[in-house]
Amino acid sequence: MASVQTEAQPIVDKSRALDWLRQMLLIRRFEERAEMLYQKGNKIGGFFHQYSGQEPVAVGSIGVLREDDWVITAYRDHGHALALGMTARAGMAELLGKVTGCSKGKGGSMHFFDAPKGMMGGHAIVGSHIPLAAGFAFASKYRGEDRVALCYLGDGAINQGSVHEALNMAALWKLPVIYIVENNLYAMGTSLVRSSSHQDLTIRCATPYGIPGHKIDGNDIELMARTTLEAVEHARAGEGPSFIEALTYRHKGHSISDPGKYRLRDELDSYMKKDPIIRYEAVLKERGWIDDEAFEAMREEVKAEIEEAIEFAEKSENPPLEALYEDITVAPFIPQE
Amino acid sequence: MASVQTEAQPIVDKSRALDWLRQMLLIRRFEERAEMLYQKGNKIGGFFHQYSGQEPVAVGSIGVLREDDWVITAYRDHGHALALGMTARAGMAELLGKVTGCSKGKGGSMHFFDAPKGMMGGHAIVGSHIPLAAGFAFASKYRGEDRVALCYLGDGAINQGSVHEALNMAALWKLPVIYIVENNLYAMGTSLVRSSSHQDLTIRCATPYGIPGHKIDGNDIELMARTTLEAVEHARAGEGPSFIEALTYRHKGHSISDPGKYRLRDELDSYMKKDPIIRYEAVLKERGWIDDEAFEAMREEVKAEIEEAIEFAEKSENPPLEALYEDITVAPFIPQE
Amino acid sequence: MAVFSYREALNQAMTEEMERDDRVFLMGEEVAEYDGAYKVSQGMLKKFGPRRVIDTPISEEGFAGIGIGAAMVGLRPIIEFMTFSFSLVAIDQIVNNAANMRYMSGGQFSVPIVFRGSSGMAGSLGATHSHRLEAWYAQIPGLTVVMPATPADAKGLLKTAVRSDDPVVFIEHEVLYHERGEIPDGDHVVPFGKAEIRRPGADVTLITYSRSLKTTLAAAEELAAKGVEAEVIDLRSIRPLDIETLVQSVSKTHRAVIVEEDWPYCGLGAGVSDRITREVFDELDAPILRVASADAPAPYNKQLEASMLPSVPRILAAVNDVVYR
Amino acid sequence: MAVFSYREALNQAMTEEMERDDRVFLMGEEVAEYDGAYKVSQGMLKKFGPRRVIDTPISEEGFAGIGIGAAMVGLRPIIEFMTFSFSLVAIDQIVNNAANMRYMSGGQFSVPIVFRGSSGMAGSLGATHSHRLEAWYAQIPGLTVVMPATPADAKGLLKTAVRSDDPVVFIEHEVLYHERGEIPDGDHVVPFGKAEIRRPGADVTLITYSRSLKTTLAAAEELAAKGVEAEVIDLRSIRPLDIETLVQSVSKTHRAVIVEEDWPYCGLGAGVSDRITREVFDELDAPILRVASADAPAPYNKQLEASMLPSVPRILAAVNDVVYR
Ligand SMILES: Cc1ncc(C[n+]2csc(CCOP(=O)(O)OP(=O)(O)O)c2C)c(N)n1
Ligand SMILES: Cc1ncc(C[n+]2csc(CCOP(=O)(O)OP(=O)(O)O)c2C)c(N)n1
Ligand SMILES: [Mg+2]
Ligand SMILES: [Mg+2]
Repeated sequence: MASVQTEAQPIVDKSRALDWLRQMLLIRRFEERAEMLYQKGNKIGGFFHQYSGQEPVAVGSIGVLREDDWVITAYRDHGHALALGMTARAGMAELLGKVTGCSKGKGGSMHFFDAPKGMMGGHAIVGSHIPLAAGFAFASKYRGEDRVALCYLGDGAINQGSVHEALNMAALWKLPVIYIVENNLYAMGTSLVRSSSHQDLTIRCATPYGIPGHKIDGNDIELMARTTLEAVEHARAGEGPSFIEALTYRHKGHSISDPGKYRLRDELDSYMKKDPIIRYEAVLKERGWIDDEAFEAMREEVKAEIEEAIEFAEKSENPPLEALYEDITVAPFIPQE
Repeated sequence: MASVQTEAQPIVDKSRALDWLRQMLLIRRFEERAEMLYQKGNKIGGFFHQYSGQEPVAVGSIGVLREDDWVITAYRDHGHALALGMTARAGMAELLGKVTGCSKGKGGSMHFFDAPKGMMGGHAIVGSHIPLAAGFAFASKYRGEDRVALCYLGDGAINQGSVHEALNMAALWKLPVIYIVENNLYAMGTSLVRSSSHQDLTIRCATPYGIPGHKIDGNDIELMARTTLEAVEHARAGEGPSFIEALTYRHKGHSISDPGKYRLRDELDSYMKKDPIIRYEAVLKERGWIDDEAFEAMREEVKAEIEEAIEFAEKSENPPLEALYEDITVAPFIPQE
Repeated sequence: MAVFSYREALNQAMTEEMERDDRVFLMGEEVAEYDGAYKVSQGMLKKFGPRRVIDTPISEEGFAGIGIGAAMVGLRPIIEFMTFSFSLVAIDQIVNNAANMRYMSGGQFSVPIVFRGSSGMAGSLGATHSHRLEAWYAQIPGLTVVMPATPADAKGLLKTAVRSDDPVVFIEHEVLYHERGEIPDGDHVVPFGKAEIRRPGADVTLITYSRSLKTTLAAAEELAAKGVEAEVIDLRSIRPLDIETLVQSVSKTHRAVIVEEDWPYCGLGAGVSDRITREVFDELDAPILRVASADAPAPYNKQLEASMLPSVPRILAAVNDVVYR
Repeated sequence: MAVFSYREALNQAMTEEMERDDRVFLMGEEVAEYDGAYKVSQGMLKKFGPRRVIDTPISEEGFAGIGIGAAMVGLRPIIEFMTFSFSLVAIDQIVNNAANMRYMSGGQFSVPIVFRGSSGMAGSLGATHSHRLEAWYAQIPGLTVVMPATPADAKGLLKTAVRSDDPVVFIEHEVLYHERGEIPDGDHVVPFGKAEIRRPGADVTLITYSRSLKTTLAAAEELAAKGVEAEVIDLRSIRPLDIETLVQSVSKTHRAVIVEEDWPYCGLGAGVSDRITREVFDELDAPILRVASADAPAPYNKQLEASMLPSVPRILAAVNDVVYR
């Protein structure tokens, strides 16, 4: 469970590596542009949590999944949805509350869903989605399938009781679920030392349940992928859950309204210098898989994709007012008024 | 955290040892007679959970407390109340729902309270009292006192999320609270192997929070006392919480309605043979602190005390009907009807 | 038609639905090896094995959530709460995940799950173990809430609940488990949203549900002896409410009393009274009165507990008020 | 009298009470170093230090319980929920431990605790973050529930709450935090159980609370322009309800509309309507109507969300119904 260094050996081939780099760029650009849209005009409302800086965690781990696996996360969910292949269009339209959004404009930033992609939701009550992931895994086992569930949570979320109830049952019943804590060192303004009695989260979430615990640099995308793959294979083999503590860092405040002043400038600077996208770009350049020109082209492509998504979102319709009473139940809904 | 054997060295003097033996006899007799009262006639109602077989856990641990410390437990609470010195009268009267009962007839078997004795309640929602204990300890620390809180819970209760929320905060804030799991191997009909992913409960409740964990034979009363004292001193010194897994066994079913058929006869027999009262009687005899005659006298005394308590309870009044609206709030209560 | 207990009726419903549909399973504390804390699932482990009848640790929030997750991906869980009082530690799951999921996902997911278990004041269980949460669950769009009063409805509504594609809160009552009654043969299902007139009458409408039906019918007997014909309506379905049946009855009798075990202020009866009054205010010759539990926590002492529950004398007094006004 | 914001009013109340009484402390997520998620506790850590202004992990059930325990042994905690939507994971503590403790112990313990935080639909927060739980808490004997609509009441009621020996559920509204208003100088306290007539009138009674007061007053203006004088009553105290003030007003106007953000079925307005109707049925010329939120989960989309909230046109329509009936 000690910290592991990236090995030189790549676990991915060139095309996949470039895909991942592109996905990270896409997520980053999505977040930056969405934040701009939020700031000017009141097109986006409610709470909005940026994923910038944590891209390798989602991209690297989702990158080793099968198409029929499930992914579920908290409210900081744009990155996971895009990593699963959800379109930027569906994401932007959702942020703008449009009917073309991934949740038809009813979920918003914190509640991204995309059933065909296995995106089982952004969930905004801290800790509440943790048992759901065990439920997907339960269903997989119940039906004799080998599908797995990947569940992301924050370092602050491990202090919700539901996490421990779910971990115990997942371990007891050997459910094929992998819990990935994105340890970005803060829960809003509360640093890990002020929220957790033990700083090694594998000791809090793996040891007590007798399941494998991996504490890794989550911003090393290939290490993230390798570790997740190990956990996924463990799960598919019927050996039960694993827990991964992925060390990462969010570049922005907790949400748009948070200037993040509780972080020391040095800390932030040092992480900005280690920007995981730049880092992976360098790795791939060293391998000769990409050059400046190709990288620039990729950036431009991603930019264009996001602009097109924004345009799509802007042009899309708001849900009609009747939609208020739609999709509440499968059975015809009878308002109780 | 390995299992520890009783050392020959007693930690108690003769008079205290005899007190403890007497308390255990009192609890046992209380439970037996109360169960009889429950069975015949419908004098006692609701749920009723016997403590027989677990007496050393309560008596040994409470035996090392100061008078101003606090004790809180779950619904299997008669033993703890009596070990704190609550009268059998107040207990019996409560079971009969009388106004002279320890909770004025409003709490019943599962909700015994005795504020002057530091009996902070029997609590019937599994896990719900665990944070309360941390709250008492918080107050102690807040006021600069060195009082400690002792909190008992069952092996099944550790699967409630609230337990882990409270343990984390207690450890993080070094609160003077000692959690004692009475591991009697079952939660109703569910044996520990079927409820907990890890069988060593110190790994589930101490290790993750970085606090001392003791796994001991809780039916060895002096070991129970010694271990608790160590934890209490740790707490009073400002070093924070401890966790004790006290191995024990309940002689009866989960509650009166449970015949306990899920237990193998061999298991039950072997525990009945190790009856902790008989065991302690033997220890004290060997030390020459008691003989057959004195023991018999003690039994008779206890018997008489319980009979007198029953008589007291039977003769006591039911609460008047107006009591329905009393003690809901400190402020004058205005029924919202 | 054969006679069975309410407990047996529930057991039959689950058994039959599990036989029909492998996606249905039962999960909860003590449902398997112990045969259920109240023996509702007696014999089911034996019949279906541990894959489909699953004992859990004491982790209501966790296993409620596991059930919801399983339902989102196509299973049809029946989650037993030993009692609904314990659903308080799982209520975030029921409200935010079961009820909201379909809406928040823009209709991409359905949550075909049944939460079931006993509820109410079952006799000296004290304040923590006697909760009546029907008004809370009734408030939540996305949930269906039913409370059967008879063995036939227990079976028929539970079968409908298991087949429902939406989350159902299915609230039983401990004191009803041993009650016996006729159950129609065959695939007996009872639709949601339909109240049942248990006794027709033209002078006053008595609206009730769950265990209070019995007390209400007893009161109706006494009233009949005094020449007052009460129409007794058993709601069965708490959400959606069968407002049509209620409105029709009240339009005929012009007077109503609601009998329930819930607390008075903001209790279910308040919700029902408000809806009827708004619909047919002009038909009412008197306010709709309520015979609810007293506004106090449930005490242990038997006499005190009995004094706070609906009773025949309390119903008679309320009817007297509305009839001879 | 000086003018302050609702946020500042809350801050003043806590600060003054903490200055008076060392037993009072503030605990919750982000209340200390972050100065509060909504900056309600701005500057309090600096003033009182980490002993009395305490940041917690994200463990609502746990720290609610720690507060209750501390209150049982003599402290006077103020527990902040970042929003009351998150109180759903702590509700067992509030109901079973805070509200029931005194009763179950036969009066041996009191639980002088304040649970406070924002609530309601604050703008595109979606279904999980927009709960209105006032009807749930109102139902529980043992709790006091208040919902201030103005800065003066925010301060005065919070001071009373901190001094109360019983558990208080103190529900703020996020959209009110920046609202400004006059606050009386000195030790300004507002008693529990007293509604406030915000605007006198003889033609119809408009009953409201919290953020809906503003919309209701706006509607009353428009009504006045049309010659209808509405009496606007701000409940302030949800439990106990000031039934006298309501009854007096309705006995004068003979018509009432309740305006609230809660869901319609079994919402707070149903509880209030039921009580008034039972008291003064004969005074009513029309049923008490309700302008509540629509019976749907809170959607993210702004227009949809706005459409489900009380609005001036909806209030006017309801008043029209009761006045020209
Ligand atoms: C039960 C609950 N309590 C509080 C909140 C408010 N809240 C939202 S995010 C958050 C911090 C979570 O931090 P962490 O788990 O580390 O995730 P991160 O934001 O770093 O991704 C808090 C307190 C909530 N949404 N749900
Ligand atoms: C939240 C909650 N869930 C379920 C129950 C029902 N229940 C009461 S006791 C019990 C078993 C507890 O077992 P354990 O913690 O081992 O304590 P023991 O009875 O062995 O002393 C259960 C499931 C409850 N009271 N509260
Ligand atoms: Mg974090
Ligand atoms: Mg046990």
